[in-house]
Amino acid sequence: MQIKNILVATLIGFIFWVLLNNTLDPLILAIGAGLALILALLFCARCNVFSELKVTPAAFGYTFLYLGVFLVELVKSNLDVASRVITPSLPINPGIVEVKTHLKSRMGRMILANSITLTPGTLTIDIHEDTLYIHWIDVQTEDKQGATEKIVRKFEKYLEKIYG
Amino acid sequence: MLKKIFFLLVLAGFAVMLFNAYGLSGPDQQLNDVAAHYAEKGPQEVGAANLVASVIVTYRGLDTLGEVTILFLAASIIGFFLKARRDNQRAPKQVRKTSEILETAAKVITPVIFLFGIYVFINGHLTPGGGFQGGAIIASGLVLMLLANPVKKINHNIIRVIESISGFSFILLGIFGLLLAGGFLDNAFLPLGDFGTLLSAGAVPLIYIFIGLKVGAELSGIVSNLQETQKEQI
Amino acid sequence: MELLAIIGALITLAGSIFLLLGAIGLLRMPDSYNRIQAGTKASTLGTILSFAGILLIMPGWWGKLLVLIISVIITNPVSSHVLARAAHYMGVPLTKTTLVDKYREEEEYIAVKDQNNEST
Amino acid sequence: MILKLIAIVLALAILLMGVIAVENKKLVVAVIAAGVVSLFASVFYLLLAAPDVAMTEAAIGSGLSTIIFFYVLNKIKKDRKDHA
Amino acid sequence: MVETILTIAAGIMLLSLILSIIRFIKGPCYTDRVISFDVMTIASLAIIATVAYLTQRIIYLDIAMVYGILSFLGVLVVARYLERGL
Amino acid sequence: MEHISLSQIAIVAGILLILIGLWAIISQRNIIKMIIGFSLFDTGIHIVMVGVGYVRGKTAPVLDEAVNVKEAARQIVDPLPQALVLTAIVIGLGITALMLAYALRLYQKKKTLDVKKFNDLKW
Repeated sequence: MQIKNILVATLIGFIFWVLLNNTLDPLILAIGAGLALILALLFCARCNVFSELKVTPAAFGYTFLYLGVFLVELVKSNLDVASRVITPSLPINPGIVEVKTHLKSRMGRMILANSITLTPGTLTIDIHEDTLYIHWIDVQTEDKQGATEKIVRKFEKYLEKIYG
Repeated sequence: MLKKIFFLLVLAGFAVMLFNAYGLSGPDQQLNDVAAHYAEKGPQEVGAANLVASVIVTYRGLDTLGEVTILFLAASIIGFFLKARRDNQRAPKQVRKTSEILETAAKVITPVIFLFGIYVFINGHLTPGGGFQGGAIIASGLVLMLLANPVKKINHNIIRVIESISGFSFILLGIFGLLLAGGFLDNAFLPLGDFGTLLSAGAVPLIYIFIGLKVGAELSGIVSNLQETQKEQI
Repeated sequence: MELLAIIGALITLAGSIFLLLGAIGLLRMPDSYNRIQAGTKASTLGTILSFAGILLIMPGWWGKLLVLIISVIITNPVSSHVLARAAHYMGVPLTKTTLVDKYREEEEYIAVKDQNNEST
Repeated sequence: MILKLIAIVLALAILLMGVIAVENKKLVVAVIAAGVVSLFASVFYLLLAAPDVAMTEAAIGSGLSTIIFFYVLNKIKKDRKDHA
Repeated sequence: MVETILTIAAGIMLLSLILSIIRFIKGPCYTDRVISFDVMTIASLAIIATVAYLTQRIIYLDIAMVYGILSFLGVLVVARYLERGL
Repeated sequence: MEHISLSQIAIVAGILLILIGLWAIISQRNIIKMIIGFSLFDTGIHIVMVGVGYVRGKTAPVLDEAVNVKEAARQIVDPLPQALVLTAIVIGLGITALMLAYALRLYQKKKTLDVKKFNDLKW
């Protein structure tokens, strides 16, 4: 478990380094690998952020599927908010609702909250255990189940496959 | 009222002086001699693609040494001045807990910020950046750690050790330059290498690494001292 | 190649229009939470689209532009979440047409009223 | 041409934010406005073809010095709460 | 052609910068000012990328990275200060 | 628009910013406001110095594939003011932090930030 954690952190740092340098010179790659390993050992040895990540072929597939769904939602709901903004009468009826999530891992919940925040119309205000408090620009239902069905479900079914 | 008029008079005097000085500045058409020398001879003499880096590290190296000294003095005065009593039991800080999202995000982002700081000062002689900017970025990574976990204790001994070692190595490299090459902080005692690659410009990358670690440690010391200072110590 | 560059430029133009819409939303929305919604997120999409457009124009710059896009996607929602949490803690009022505030019922709610007399 | 337009707008914004930073009664707003001055100055340095200075100003002027200001304001506020 | 479109885009970005400055001046609460600070930095990021294309220098993108990281930290610090968590 | 150059804009803006900072230093009574004025003053000086070093139509002094190394002297701006400003910014941060630490301790002694109240040495 610990080893997977460090390996994933090292891999993320290494990919970041390669993208930043934009070259495949072996010396630079070696320096980047060493630095990423050292930093992962220093900072990620005790925090178990990545240990719930599932490394299976299905998880990779779902990651790409999730990215596609996320981008489509991002553009679609941005257009929605933009149309609200330029309408002269400003048709909003905001409110703060609560929703539930099934995700257990911290990383999964963070990605879920960030996705909810980035798709406009909804904004995560706080998170307690498995309850998320969400500011919704156009409240359609006030009860917990209906809001969960409308906001969380479309992301959660992919994130469940990637994170535990 | 009278005081305001007096202030306005002072400001007007300064304004007249400064705009007169503006009239003295020359036309912005071509470089002066010193800058032309740096631009023409710099790539052969120093070998750094970033001419600002070559000016800072070698041509004006003594200025940089003085600057690092000033920063060290400021950091140690702040540390001495705001020193909190660490031995006796102090009351736990009354802060609002961080949200879980920020904690998790900070755990992911902090190593990346540190890596980016290291990238900035390793590539200081090729791209914009260098020791000072990299050190500032490293210190801001430490700030992110403190923000995500406000009650965390920073180990000051590690900061002090890193700062001393890198400061000592910086001076040592300067003396190497004095002994093996033309003068103090001359970078030519290592081979200049191919222009525009990572291992070029002699000792400039090494000097920038040490400056970066030293500045990062000093700024981290300032920030953590300001964060954990207590009310009374005298 | 030329066509790709023109498509990229048009994408950048679309991104800048999203930025403008975000700024207009920042001006028009009635309370802080709605301003966070309209302001920071429409402009996030705008920035991502501008970077993507420049990536299409200059394909040689893909590494740094990709890093920029990823960092914007990761950092922006976190900062707006922390800001909204702080706003709710400070007791920044919601607008009058707000339907429901479930968070207030749950959280131990400490309004910070003396926040404004910071000056001397 | 567009670079000059950007430069003029940024210069006016810098001066406006400077006036706000001096004249506003609330210290928090003043500190944020000083941070914005540094931020715009950083873009201005970029237009003046000084990327090194722009990077330093972005990292130190608008980042770390705002952070240090807020740590000190936090200590002062906590003290004021204890004694008032 | 490309440069003309990008020039117009840069002009629109400047316009959004000016609008967020207006919100900074008006803003009734601290949080409004912090939001407009955030929008200003995001718009500046886009302006920096456009300037980097118009002057054909890739090195300007490094400044955009530093800018993004430190504006994120600035918003976090102000928010944590306002909710008494610093 | 044609006859003004970027360096003229920079120098005028920088001088006005210096005056704003000076106004803050001599007219405000709050210590934190005076420190803010000092940092504005600093920024103004830096803008003026970089503006003096700018040469019309030239690019940044970093020699990569966009700049020909042989003809660098005709393509780049002056690197020396940039190096000086870079060191000045870092020193400015150190001085600002030092002043803020003093201001904090002064506040903790007197419970006020008003400079008019610090009259121990006045006679």
